Formats: sequence, C-alpha cells, structure tokens
Amino acid sequence: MTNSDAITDHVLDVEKIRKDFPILQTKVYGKPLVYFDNAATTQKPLQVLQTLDKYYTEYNSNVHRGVHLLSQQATEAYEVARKKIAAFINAKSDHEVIFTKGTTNSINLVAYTYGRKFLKEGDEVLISAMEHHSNIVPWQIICEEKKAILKVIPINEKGELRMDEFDKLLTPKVKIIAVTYVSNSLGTVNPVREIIAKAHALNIPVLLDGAQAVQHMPLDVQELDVDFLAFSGHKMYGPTGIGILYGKEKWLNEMPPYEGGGDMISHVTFAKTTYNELPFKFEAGTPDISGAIALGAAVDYIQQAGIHAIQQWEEELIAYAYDKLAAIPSLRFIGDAKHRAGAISFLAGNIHPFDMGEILDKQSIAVRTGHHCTQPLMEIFNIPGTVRASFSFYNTKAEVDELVRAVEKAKRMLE
Amino acid sequence: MTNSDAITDHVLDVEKIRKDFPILQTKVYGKPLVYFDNAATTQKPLQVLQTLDKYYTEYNSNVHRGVHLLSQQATEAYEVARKKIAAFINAKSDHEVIFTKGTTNSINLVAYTYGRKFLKEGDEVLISAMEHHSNIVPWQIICEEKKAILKVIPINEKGELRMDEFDKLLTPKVKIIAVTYVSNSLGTVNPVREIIAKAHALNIPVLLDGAQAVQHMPLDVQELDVDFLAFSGHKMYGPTGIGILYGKEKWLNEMPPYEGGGDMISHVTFAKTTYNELPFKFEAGTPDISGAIALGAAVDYIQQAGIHAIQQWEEELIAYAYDKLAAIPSLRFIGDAKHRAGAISFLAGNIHPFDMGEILDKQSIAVRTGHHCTQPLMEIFNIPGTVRASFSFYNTKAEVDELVRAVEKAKRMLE
Amino acid sequence: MTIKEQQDSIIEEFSFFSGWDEKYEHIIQMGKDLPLIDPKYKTDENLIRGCQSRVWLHADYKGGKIYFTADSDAVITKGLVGMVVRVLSGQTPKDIAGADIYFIDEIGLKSHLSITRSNGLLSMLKQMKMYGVAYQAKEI
Amino acid sequence: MTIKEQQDSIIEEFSFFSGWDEKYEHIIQMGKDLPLIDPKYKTDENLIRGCQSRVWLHADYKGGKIYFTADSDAVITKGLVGMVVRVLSGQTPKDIAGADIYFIDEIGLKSHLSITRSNGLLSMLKQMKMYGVAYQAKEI
Ligand SMILES: Cc1ncc(COP(=O)(O)O)c(C=O)c1O
Ligand SMILES: Cc1ncc(COP(=O)(O)O)c(C=O)c1O
Repeated sequence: MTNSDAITDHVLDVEKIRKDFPILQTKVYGKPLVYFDNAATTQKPLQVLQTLDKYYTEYNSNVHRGVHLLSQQATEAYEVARKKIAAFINAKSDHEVIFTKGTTNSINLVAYTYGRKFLKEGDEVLISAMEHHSNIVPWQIICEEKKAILKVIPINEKGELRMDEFDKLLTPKVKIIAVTYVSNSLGTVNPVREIIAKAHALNIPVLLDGAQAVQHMPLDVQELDVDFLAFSGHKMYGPTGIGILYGKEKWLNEMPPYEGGGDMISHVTFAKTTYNELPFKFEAGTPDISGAIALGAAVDYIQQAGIHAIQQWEEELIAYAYDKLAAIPSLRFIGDAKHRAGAISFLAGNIHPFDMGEILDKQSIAVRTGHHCTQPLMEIFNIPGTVRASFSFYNTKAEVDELVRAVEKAKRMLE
Repeated sequence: MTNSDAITDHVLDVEKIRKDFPILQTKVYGKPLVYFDNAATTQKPLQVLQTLDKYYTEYNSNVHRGVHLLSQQATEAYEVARKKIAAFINAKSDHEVIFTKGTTNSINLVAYTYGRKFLKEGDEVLISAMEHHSNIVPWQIICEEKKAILKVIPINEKGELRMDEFDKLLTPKVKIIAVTYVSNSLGTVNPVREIIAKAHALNIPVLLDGAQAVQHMPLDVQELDVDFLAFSGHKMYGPTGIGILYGKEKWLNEMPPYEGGGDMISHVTFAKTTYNELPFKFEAGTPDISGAIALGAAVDYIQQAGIHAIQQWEEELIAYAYDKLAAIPSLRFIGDAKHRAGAISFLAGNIHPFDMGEILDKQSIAVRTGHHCTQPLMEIFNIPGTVRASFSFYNTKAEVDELVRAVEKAKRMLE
Repeated sequence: MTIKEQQDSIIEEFSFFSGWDEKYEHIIQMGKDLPLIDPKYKTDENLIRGCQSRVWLHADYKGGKIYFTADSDAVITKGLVGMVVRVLSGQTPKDIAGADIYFIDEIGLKSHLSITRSNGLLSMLKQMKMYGVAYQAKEI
Repeated sequence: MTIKEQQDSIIEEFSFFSGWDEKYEHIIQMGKDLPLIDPKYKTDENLIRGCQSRVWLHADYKGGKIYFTADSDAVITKGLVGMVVRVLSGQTPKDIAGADIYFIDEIGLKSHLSITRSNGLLSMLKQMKMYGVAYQAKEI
C-alpha cells in the first residue's frame, strides 16, 4: 500500500477486542485458553456469530431467481457480502470475486481451468519450496495431465525465496506462477511485488496464495496487479466452509467453467449448455449462503479494527515473542526471514515437536506441531516438523509470557 | 425399506416442531410467513443453530493433526457427525461418507473422477429428462472431454420415467446411470430399485441424486444397493455449504482423487505425492467443520422426529394440498405421477408463474417459480416454468388453506 | 410532460392506493395501456434477458424523440414496463440518457430493482438509456 | 503377570500422581524402560503410521509367547508404547489377540485414543493384536 502509514490512525484496544471472542473466555484443563493456532484457523467474533444466527432465524432462503421476499433478502445480503470482500481487497469489480469453499478449492479451480486452457506439453508451472500442499498438489495433478513441468523456486537457510534462482527459472516456458504471499510454516513474507513485476514483463500471470496474508496486512489486488488471489474465510475470523478466489476479469472470462450445475448456467439443453456470466459461471450449485454473509461480517470486523492497526499490533507482538523465545537456551527458529508475519516456528534442542505440543497443551496453550502441510519444506530443513505459534490481533504479550514459561517447563520435562 | 410400516411408531406433533424453527414465527409484510419453498432450502431448527453456536464459542479449531485439546474436540465432533450421517443412510462404513459442499459438488466429484477412470470414447452415460442442471451439466462436461455420449431416459406426460424406453437404452455401452430419486420440479418418485437392479445385472453403477429424497423418506444405501448417493445439508435442515457424497468403498478406492491439497494426501514431495485413505482422499483442504457438525445435529433432529413419521405427515399434507388445489378452476398440475413426494408444481390458466409467485409473495406465501434448474424438462412441457409449492414436515393444513386462498386471489387479479 | 413530471404523476396516482392489491391492479392496468411492440420486432435481438419473464423492447426515432413499444409475457412485468415506457417514451435522446428514475422506489417497488438477477427491469432501463445514448450520438 | 494384572498395576502406579506433570514424567520414564528394538529392525516395514511421531515395532515369538521391542522418535509416544509393550509383551498370541486394553482410559489418557488420526497408539495396538492373530494361526 502506498499510503499505509498515513492510514494507521489508531491503536487497537486488545482487551476490548478479546471480549468480542467468546471462546477466549473459556478454559481448558481449568486454565484460561491461550490460543496460538491462528494460522490453522482463527476464532470468531460475536459479530460474525450473530450474523449467522440472524440469517438463519430471519431470512434463510435460497438465493437467486427467488420471487419471494426471503429469497430477495438472502440474495441481497449474499451480493452485499461479495461487495464487501471486493472492497476489502480493492477488486476492480465485484464479479471478480468468486465464492469458493476455501483456499484449497480456489487454487484447484485455477489450476484446473487455467491449466486446461493454457498449459501444453513441455510448459512450466513455477511454485516455491515453501508452498502449502494446497498450492503444490493441484499443480502436480494438472501438470501430470498436461505433461507440463512443475518447477520449484528454492529457499535459503533463513527460509527466504532465492530470488537469484527465481530469475533463472523465469523463462517464457513458464505459463503461470503460484506462490504464497506469507508462509504458514515459516512466517516468511515473500517479495511478491518483485515476482509479479518480473512475471508480467514476460506476460506470465501470478497466483498468490493469500491464506496467511489477508488477515495480517493490507492487500490491494489492483495495486499489486496480481492475477489471482486465493484465501480462506475461516482464517480471517469468518466461518469454515467459505473462501474466495479473486481473479482478473480477463482471465476468468477466458477460463472454462469448473463445476457444472445450478446457477452457473445461462441455458441448458441436453444438446448444449451455455454458461452464465461472472461471477456465477464459477459458482455451481447452492452456495454457502450463510458462510458468505458471515464472511462479509468478518470483513466488517477487520475493517472496523483497522487492518493497519492489526498489522502494527501483530508485528509488535511477534517481535516480542521472537525476543522472548530467542532467550530460551537451545531453542532455534525454523525460518528466520527478514520480512515476516503471522507465525513463528521453532524447535527446542532435540525435543520432538509432538512432545512439546502435548506438554504445551496440558498447560492450556494451543500451538500446532508437525509439518503444517508443507512436507517438502520440512524435508529441506531435514526435520520431522516444528512447533508453530501463530498470532492474531487478539493475542497479548501476557499470553506470550505464558507460552515462554510453558516452553521452559516442557524443556525441563522432556530434555 | 422392508420394515418401514412397523417403524412408524408415532405421529408428529407439528405444533411442537414448529416452535423449534424460529423463522416460522416471523412475519413478512406483516403477516405470518408461510414457507412452501422447502425444495430450494429448508429452515433450520434451534438444535442446529445451537450446535453451530456451541462449536464456535466452545471448541472451534482446525481438525486432524492437532495436538491441542480444541483440535481434538473438533476432530472428534467432525468424525462423530460423519458416523451419524453414515448411520442415517445405513452406509456400511463411515469412510464411505465424504463431506462435500452440496449435491452439485458431490455429483461433479463423481462425474469427474469416475469419468476420468472409466469413460472412453463412444461410451454412454444415462440420465433422465427430469434431471436438475446439477445432474446434467457435470455429465455433459465429462462426456465432451471423453467423447462419450449422454443419453436421456424420456418421461411420459405425467412426468414419470418411461421404463420401457429405459430398457431399450440400457446397453453394455452405458458406463454409469445418474438419475434423481425424487424430481425437484415434479415431485415424481422414480423406480430406483428397478433401475438399480437392471443396471447391476449389466454391472453398471448407479448414482442417485438424493437432494429431494433423504429429507422425505427412509433411505438405506445398502438395501438399495446404490453405488453413489449425493445430497445437500441445506435441504435437510442443516446449514448451507455442506453436503454428502456416499460411495461404495470399491468405487471410491478405484477413482482418482478430485481436488488436491491439505488432508487428502499421505505424503508429498515435489516429485511424487501419495494420497490418503478414504474418506480423506476426497476431502482436500480445511473442511466445513461447523457445517458438518451442524449437519450431524440436523440428522439427529430428523431421527428424533422419525423419518417414517415425517413421511407419513408429508404424504397426508401433499394429498390434502393436491385435492384442494385441484378444485381451483383452470389449475393444472405439471407432473402428476403416481408416486410423489416433496413438491407440487402447477399453473393456473394462462397466468405466468412469475406473476403468480409475486402475488403469492405479497400474501406472505413463499413459493418458487421458474424452471427450478430443470430447463430441459420445462421445454418438454413447453412452459416457461411452474409455480412450485414444496413441503416440509413443519407445514400445516392451515397453511395449505392459506395457499389455496392466495392462489384464488391471485387468479382474480391476474386473469 | 417531462420525465420528471411523468414520474411525479405516477407517484401521485399511486398515493391514492393503500393496499398492495390495489397497487398491483393499477400496475397491471398500465400494462394494458402499454403501446405494444409490432410482432415483427418480437425478435431475440429485442429480447431483454431477465431470469423469469421475458421483455421485448423496440425504439423508434422520430422528430428528435424516441418512442418505445414493448411487451412481456408476464402481466406484472408488462405493467412495470408500461410505466417506464410512459415515463421515457417521446422524450429526447439526451433526456433519456441522463434520466434519473426515482418513481419505482417511491411507489414502493424497490425490491423489483434490488433482486440481483431475477428481474429484467434494471436491464430494461439500461437498454432504454443505451438507445438514448445511441441516438444522441447519431444527432451529433 | 496377566494382561489384566499388568494393566491394574499401571493404573495403581498412576493413582499416586495427582498432577498432569507427574503423570507425564512417569510416562516418559516408562519410555526409558522400553525394551528397544534392534536397529536392524527399524525398517519401513516395522514403522507404524501415526501422523506426527513415528513408532517402530518388532515381535519375537519364543516358547509360545510374543515378545515386543519398539522405539519412537517422540518421548511421550515412546512412553505410551512402553506401557503397552509392558502390558502385552511375554503374553500368548491368544491373550494378545483378545486383549481388552482399558488402562489408557483409566489413567486419563483417553484423548490419546480418540484423536482420529494424529496418534499412532491405536494403530500400534492394532498391529500388536495382528501379531497375536498371526502367531495364533501359526500354532494351529
Ligand atoms: C434434484 C436436485 N438435484 C440437485 C440439486 C442441487 O443441490 P445444491 O444446489 O444444494 O448443490 C437440487 C437443489 O436444487 C435438486 O433439487
Ligand atoms: C499458506 C496456506 N495455503 C493454503 C492453505 C489451505 O487453506 P484451506 O485449508 O482453508 O483450504 C493454508 C491453510 O492451512 C495455508 O496456510
């Protein structure tokens, strides 16, 4: 964002925000829950839950084509939600915003439909070594089908993309680049502006996996000039089961439809079917109406807190956590990038991450352990997995202190 | 069901049931809502909404692989929901139950994966003339890709399948049959036992579109011996965004995966990926956790009311509505099958269904008008659409009387 | 009458009706007053895509003004079309292109415009304004 | 000791601990007492698929009884494995195949069994019973 500093107009009232999240008031094993598994899924504010409830108790109905009032209200709310999301990422048009099931579904949609239209034998698809399985496997599948080749941008020991290698890999053979904006395992923020600029110089479109980005930093698809952006509602304070694919109109219009069914067609006969216009062409069947509307409420919530204020607080929190954790003897970070957001991965001595996770859990601290759906990355680092603490703007420094104390106790028990 | 009569052990307390559905207590245009658009989507009981709320306020977390307590609770609840649904349709094993986004998604999954594995040039896929677009377009797409041929079982003027024609179409060239159990436009209940038996005699698998069946009648996949069954949560008192694909294990194991991503893999390297076992092989990415758990609650609700009692009451209600509507001069039914369930479609004189729907809406009665995503069927009847009243077990005879009065008023205004 | 005057007169007519049914009866009546499109113009080209009912619209340009004729297979839609035609027909391309149509809201039929795709009214208005723009261009 | 006696003795041991941390320290200790698998048996074949930690299990059949050796890369898992091995090792194939394992629940580690896929404990138990069944078949 060009004017991001100017917009940081207020600081977060974290204690007030925490009151909006009922689950943060609960206890596990008799102690207050400390939730540091936000990269897996975030908790939901009351505003989102109330939106869900209001939908189901006041105007639940199937959307589109409905002549009755409830159906009109549901359709209206569903389309308003689309507008909110379009505004949130500054899409040029609402109909560039497709409701999907989540990031995985969004990436599969692009891999399949873009791949079918534009990939030929010998073409290349470029991903990175730190991708989530959801941004690897769909490309493997389409590459296998089209006899195209999947190439991988390597990383350095800090978990940063090797941009020198990227430059070498970037040839006219590459037909699409799919990289993550922020790594879910390492917290690395990738230089996506540079990637997009260089790719566009060769007319290569770029898909960004935004699953770990949209909730942490301002993101403007027009300013980035990104071609596709995939993200999940459940990781940005919305419900499970809903996600977004943003795509530039020109690509979406050229791509064939994905699934077939109700709503995505204009006219069906047994002989021939003509497809509907955007965004409906890619939304076959009854959509997750309540999920879409509640995601709109989640976006409202983020906007009200202010994405710049969120970013600022999370950066402060992560820096604090980083320093505190760094002071623990024998603790090492997996991923130590200069630009980072969201998550911190670490290991302590020779302790297996699963053991650490279990002992943290017993101290009421929720972290994730394992490969975080990035097995190839774990193999590069030659580790079975990491302990990952991932942050939201509702987390506090006191919670970080709890984490540090708990890690120290786990070390005493496990070493 | 062989023993269905024996199980009908109680009658419904409809007034008590209505109290469970908050939206049925609301008013539109100042008058109590009369909701006859149940085939589009049903309303949700408090029990389902409370399950959603409890999930999000007490144990929301991503499932599988989680070491912490919330994740274990969420995983447990998610898998218990799968068990409930497996029991509801009497699947042999839980892992034959795949969580999808809905009927459309389920059918696309089968069309794509079964089609890729088993369809060759010149093969045939058999559907019927009364299919929903969701059970037409996916087959058109895969048939086009595989140069296979889509054949259509015709219907008679009552809207029943022409079984004599089916017999002629059933040749060894047919590689899969996909038909709806109950027509969403006509209310026809198809002779699926006969279809399945005849298909299996030639080793041809059968997919049933159960979107309009599971909520209205007992359905036992083992007794039916059906190969695939697709249905939607939102049409059976569950939330939007969740659906089910049941598939026989032997087919699901033979079919390639559908989408790629987290959870559906066993091991990923950039060179090669091995896929997870059932049901996870077909559940890529974070599933709709809250949707699945709430669908489990919807199944509980149906089970508690009793599917036999539901069927009995709905049959009584439909017979009542049919008789009352039949008495209206110039009213004609579209679809007049001997076996019917769920919906009644009609037209009055030359009145356009859209006009009728609008005037009914103004009288606080919600029906659906149009082609109901069955355009080819409308073309067979040579009509622009129908007015469709579709029923749930929470509807009453008094509501039917309201509908009849409202249709009569609309006729006076529009004729 | 100007476009504004036509709209105000419709609004005034509707102010006499209190019940929804009287309003609808009036709308249906206005469908009957609609100058019908010549059947030969009932072509796919002149068809406006709404989801449920079909509308055909034809424009004639005479003496610096545009005259609309139309039809629909649904009588309520036809009534709505009739009102819009009454407001815009016989006006100059410039006035039509720049028209601010507010009467639909004011007579309480807003929902007819807000239904994202189920109603062709918005598309029809767009189409009429397009004719305005097109004939304006011709004039220059 | 029979399988039942072994389980009861473990349950009794755990009854002395009130805090979760003491329990876990005891579990970890039992991992240290686990008869370790010969490295040459640490093969993929003997690997039990859990999601997060790995367990290797080997069975020796001697004098009508099965003796298990095992290892894991995670110490808590190793402790759990140690307990199960303590309960089942040195028992007859028949007793192992039909064993009712209840101690895990009783010492309050139920969640270790209920996590659908994240823990290999259930798979390990299954595998041990398979050995029981297999050697039982051999006996006949
Ligand atoms: C018979 C039938 N099949 C398929 C569908 C599609 O279901 P969904 O929109 O939930 O995917 C419907 C719902 O409209 C239906 O009635
Ligand atoms: C970077 C990244 N990409 C993709 C995904 C997949 O998202 P979902 O499971 O919501 O489809 C995730 C979430 O785990 C992620 O962190």
